Amino acid sequence: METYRLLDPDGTLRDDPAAEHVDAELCRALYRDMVLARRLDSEAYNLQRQGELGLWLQCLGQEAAQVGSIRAIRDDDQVFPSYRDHAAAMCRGITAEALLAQWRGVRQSGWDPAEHHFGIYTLVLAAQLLHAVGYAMGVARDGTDEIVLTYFGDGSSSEGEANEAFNWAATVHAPVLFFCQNNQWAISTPTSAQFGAPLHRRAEGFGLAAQLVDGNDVLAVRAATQRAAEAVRRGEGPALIEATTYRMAGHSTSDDPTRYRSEAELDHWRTLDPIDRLRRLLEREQWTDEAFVADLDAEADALGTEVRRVCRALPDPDPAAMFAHVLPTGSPTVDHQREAYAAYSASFEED
Amino acid sequence: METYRLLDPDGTLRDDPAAEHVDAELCRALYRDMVLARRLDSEAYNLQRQGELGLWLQCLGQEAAQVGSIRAIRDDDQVFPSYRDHAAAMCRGITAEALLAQWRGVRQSGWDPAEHHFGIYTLVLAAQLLHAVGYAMGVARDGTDEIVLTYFGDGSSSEGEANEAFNWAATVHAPVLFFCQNNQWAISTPTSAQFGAPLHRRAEGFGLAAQLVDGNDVLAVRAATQRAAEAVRRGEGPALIEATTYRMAGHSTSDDPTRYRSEAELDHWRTLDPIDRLRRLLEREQWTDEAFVADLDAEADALGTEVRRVCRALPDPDPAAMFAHVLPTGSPTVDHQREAYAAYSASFEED
Amino acid sequence: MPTTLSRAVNEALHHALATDPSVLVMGQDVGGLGGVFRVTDGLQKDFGPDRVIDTPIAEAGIVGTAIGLAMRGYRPVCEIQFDGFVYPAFNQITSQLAKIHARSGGRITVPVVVRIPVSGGIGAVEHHSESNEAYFAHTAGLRVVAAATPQDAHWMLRQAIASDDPVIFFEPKCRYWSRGEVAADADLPLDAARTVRPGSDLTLLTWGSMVETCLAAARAAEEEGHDLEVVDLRSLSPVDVDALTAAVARTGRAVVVHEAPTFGGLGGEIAATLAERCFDRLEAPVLRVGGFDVPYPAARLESHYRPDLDRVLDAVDRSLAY
Amino acid sequence: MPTTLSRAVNEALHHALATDPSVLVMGQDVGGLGGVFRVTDGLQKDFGPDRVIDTPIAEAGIVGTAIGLAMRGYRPVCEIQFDGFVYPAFNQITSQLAKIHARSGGRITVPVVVRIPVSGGIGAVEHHSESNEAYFAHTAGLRVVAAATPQDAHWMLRQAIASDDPVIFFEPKCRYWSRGEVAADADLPLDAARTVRPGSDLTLLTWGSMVETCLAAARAAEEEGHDLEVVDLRSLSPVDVDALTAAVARTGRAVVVHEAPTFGGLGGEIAATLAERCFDRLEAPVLRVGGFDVPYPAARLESHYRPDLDRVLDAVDRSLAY
Ligand SMILES: Cc1ncc(C[n+]2csc(CCOP(=O)(O)OP(=O)(O)O)c2C)c(N)n1
Ligand SMILES: Cc1ncc(C[n+]2csc(CCOP(=O)(O)OP(=O)(O)O)c2C)c(N)n1
Ligand SMILES: [Mg+2]
Ligand SMILES: [Mg+2]
Repeated sequence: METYRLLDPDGTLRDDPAAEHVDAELCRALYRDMVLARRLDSEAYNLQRQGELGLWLQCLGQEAAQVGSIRAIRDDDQVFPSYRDHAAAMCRGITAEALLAQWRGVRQSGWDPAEHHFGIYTLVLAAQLLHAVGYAMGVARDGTDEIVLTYFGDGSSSEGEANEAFNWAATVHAPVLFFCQNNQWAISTPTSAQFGAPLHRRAEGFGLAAQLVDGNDVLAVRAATQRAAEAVRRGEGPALIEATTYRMAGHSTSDDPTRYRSEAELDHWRTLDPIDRLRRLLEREQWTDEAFVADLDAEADALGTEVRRVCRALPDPDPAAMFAHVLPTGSPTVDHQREAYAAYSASFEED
Repeated sequence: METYRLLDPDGTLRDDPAAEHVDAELCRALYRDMVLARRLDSEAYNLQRQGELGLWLQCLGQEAAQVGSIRAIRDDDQVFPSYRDHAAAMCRGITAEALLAQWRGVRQSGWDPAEHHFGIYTLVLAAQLLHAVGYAMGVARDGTDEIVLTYFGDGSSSEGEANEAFNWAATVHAPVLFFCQNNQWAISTPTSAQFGAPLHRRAEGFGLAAQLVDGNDVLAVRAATQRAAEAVRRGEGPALIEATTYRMAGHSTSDDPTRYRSEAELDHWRTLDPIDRLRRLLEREQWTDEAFVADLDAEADALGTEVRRVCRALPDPDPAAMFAHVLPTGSPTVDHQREAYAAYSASFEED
Repeated sequence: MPTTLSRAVNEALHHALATDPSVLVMGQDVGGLGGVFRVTDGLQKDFGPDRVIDTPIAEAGIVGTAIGLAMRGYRPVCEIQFDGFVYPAFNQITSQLAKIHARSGGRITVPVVVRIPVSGGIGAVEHHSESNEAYFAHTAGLRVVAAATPQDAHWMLRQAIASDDPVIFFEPKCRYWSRGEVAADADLPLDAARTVRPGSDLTLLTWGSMVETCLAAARAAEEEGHDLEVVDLRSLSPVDVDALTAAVARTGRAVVVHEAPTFGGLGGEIAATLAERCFDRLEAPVLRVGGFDVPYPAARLESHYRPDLDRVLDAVDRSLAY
Repeated sequence: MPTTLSRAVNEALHHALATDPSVLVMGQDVGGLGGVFRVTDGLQKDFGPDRVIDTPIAEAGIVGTAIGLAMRGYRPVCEIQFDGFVYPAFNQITSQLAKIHARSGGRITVPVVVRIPVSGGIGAVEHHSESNEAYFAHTAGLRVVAAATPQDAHWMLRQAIASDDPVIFFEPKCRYWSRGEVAADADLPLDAARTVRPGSDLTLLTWGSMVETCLAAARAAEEEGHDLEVVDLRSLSPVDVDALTAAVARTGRAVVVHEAPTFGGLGGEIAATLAERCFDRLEAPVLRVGGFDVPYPAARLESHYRPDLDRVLDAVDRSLAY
């Protein structure tokens, strides 16, 4: 399968029917999404380095895959993310505070999935794919025309649960769109050690409608996702998009990617940077001007300031939080432990 | 993909290069394998009905898939079976006694996997596929030219572990041949509720060399398996064969298939019976004679007698057997329990 | 009219499907076949294949999609075909089903019930006779219950389905065909233990498949002049600790009986708790009678493996003689 | 020269790879990266990618193929990247790895070691701090051990690899960077408990991540005039019951400390056994200090969740005051 692309790395638009819908407004909006996401991402990285966050997993380099896809679906289409999908989350209105809380270690998750139609992050690889399929079964039963989109990585596709999800969705014809950000690496493991054939081919084998798209081309991702989403919405069955992208950072702030990949590889991907690419188009088409650049710079700076502020302001949780929400209907065992621990803690204060 | 077939239901050989190697000797041998397997199977069924076995899962109707495949590989190629592969087991010299012990409930398994290059039955669906892949990795490391074959059913292919095995094998290029007996049913669940696209297509998607074969045509199964096995043996990577066949009996002696499938469907498949089909060829080509028929009848009768005899003679196990082989190096906890239970049991005898 | 435990479950499912459109029944062969134990018999006929769903053979898929359905507002009741086949779903159960309410800060509730026919006693082949309740009871975030009678099977299942908690619901398969009355109402909440038989000399604490065995032991002991109490835990997590403690504080002697391997089984938890709480009241050590610490044996050995009346009485004698 | 626990494991693996060609190391990122904790650092460089194998991300696959390799005569040492990611392999571990020796009537042995960095204390995100030893200890057919020091990490791993048993090998990740001497020889068999500190007033029984905490508690108690014994169980299945019983029979008081949720944890088994065996010797109930019965909390709460010196001493005081 050929990789679908609309925008070449040098910023020229290809001759493709989908290119006709590309205009200044769209490109500026997508550009803004990506630039802001990258700013949040780098601020969070710095905050981790300063000890303000326990861990951070960067989405650096994957902004186009995320922004292009989430901007192609409806706001009420439910999304089941993985854990690196900050750009997508931001497009859904999830705040910096909500995004950082989990990585600062003050909560296990940040936002209300119902409010944003965007699930909490899933750290156990591929588990969310089955949730997405189940949710989509519910959507179908309800007879509404939403669809479900779920993000996952190349590495996650090797899990049994991912494949159960592909097969299940194809079998029950669930309105779900699987979106793989193939960023070439799963921690230190390259895709060559992850699968023997490309994922989009596997997806076809399961009976999913599959597309391979240049994941660093936000316009192509958007167009491909739109196409897939509308087919799913029309009831044509589940689909999978494999977006070829690259994890420009380490796996996480705990990782040392120099141990397993070359600077040359990085250099190559730098030339394919999704933000640079769109900027070239903006410039080439003169869809940008000083005001736009200045405004966006200012907005990004303001976001940076905000990220630092909210992060540092995130309060340590009350120990009682640990005992909350174990069972929705409550448990005497847990109640007893909460009370005992409170009494025990109080005994120190008395001392 | 077209279904590969050599022998039409009416017993005519198709015009195919592989048909040239078909001769009287081969057909008689395969016919004998299938007839004996069917006899063992039906005797075991009867024994279950008489209460001599706790359970029996018939291979009725699937003899060609099993005999054709196992006779196409070398005797030292390791096989990882499922639980219905009696015809294959018999071809590997596994005795009736060994086959029946598990289902009589006197042991958890019957034979020595090393002696027969044939693993113990696996009742947890699809678990054996990963063992086969691991074993095949070992074969490859050892640099020998054996291959590994593993049997599984259409239903088992939906398990995460099955798909991890497909992907893993394709990734590491393990010398393993996955053999699916697609008998159209998984207990009461038809393949239409099991997958959204045919399994051989999925296999290709994983990067396995896949074939679809008429599983009731023992000659086609044998030829296809030979082809696949030799490619695997040459180091061309793992392969999968989907053999289309039919479970003519209930899922097990506990099942009542009239609840979920029609007599008409059964009638259709009766016309495709693998043994009848080969007999038509034998007759058409005059590769059979009265002596052959009489000898085989006698042999099958003798087998029937033997099956009934060994089954009834299988002794109840000693309770101490329960405590054996828990940990290869032994466990004081278990030793203590064995001794305590022996003393406890003895106390009744004293009474 | 006494009904079987299997039928009592069936009727609870029927009632839930009939009264709450968000309830779904899903699992392998639960539809046309009615399940391998016929527990779901007739439900698909009455409620259609969209509400009584035959699933692919993928246990993680069953629980995982049930979680997704629950997030969408449904109340799925999953069937795992046999106890030994729940392990492929273990990841979805422990990391997702049990934790997602807490992980989401209470924003997500997943009212999923996972029904598991459990334990031995029916002469089954390997992997079909596991007593694996301890794995789930040790997993914070799950409600774990075991029904021992038609009354409890019916009402506890209805309560479990109505509850917003994720519930692991154990049905002792060897009791599916046992009969008993099902009252017009629930007589106990889901998390209460039940004194099945009062007694003053010693308390037998048990659940699921072993309740009947303990009752038989109590009847036998009565003939020898011993008055044994039998308590059915019913709720395995959380455990009704107060009721258990009160009972044992009264009798001063306790034997915990379960079918699972003894080592690391839930009996250890119960015995440890009682030994702590009733330290000054105990006249003998809390004894445990359980399966041996070996893989469940071949069918012809299961009568040796499973605690029976004699093994229970042996422990009772040791306790009383202490 | 004292070495870190992580290094001690590394050297054990190195030794095994160097001396036994059938040993393989396999897991996610164990090769070029040397594992996320660098425990396998340098091994692939020394022994090549055919013996130190980076696997796809499929935990069932890791254990399942390791079983197959073991059947072929290899001795695979698997790494599960974090405790919370072993659940996808639970089916292969419980139904295959643990049972296949028994199921095959002893004809198949599967000398597979599954290494699991376990427990909390490093400020990790969810699913990275589970203490899940009780699931495995309750599974008959597995040998389950926990190393607490560099000496034990090194020698117990070498013993585990040399053993024909399937072994679940727990490494407390918060201790990876702790240092200690590694002797030239093993000083105990794999299944023996170790008295880490003798004492006469009360016995602290613990393992893994909590051994150091208990030692610290014992040192603190010493200042208050209490002489606490600390026993490291080391082997969690089978447990060295005789050693534990002897210790507690001597001191008459016991507190079991572990990081896992208390309910249904292995502490229940230990406490129940001691309460039974030492019934007449106990001067106070066996107490347990464990994690709370909640999903492991966010990192900023883990210091509240994990038993610490104060919580251990609180239980010690309660026991001594009894
Ligand atoms: C079930 C499970 N196994 C292992 C891990 C540890 N782990 C975390 S991220 C990761 C790599 C995932 O790679 P991929 O799916 O490609 O996503 P990416 O990080 O590249 O976005 C691994 C192995 C995990 N989180 N869950
Ligand atoms: C993990 C697991 N889940 C469920 C079962 C129960 N079960 C036994 S056989 C069977 C159907 C298998 O169908 P298929 O793989 O097509 O094999 P067939 O019986 O048709 O030969 C099921 C669901 C099982 N044995 N293992
Ligand atoms: Mg990746
Ligand atoms: Mg089948």
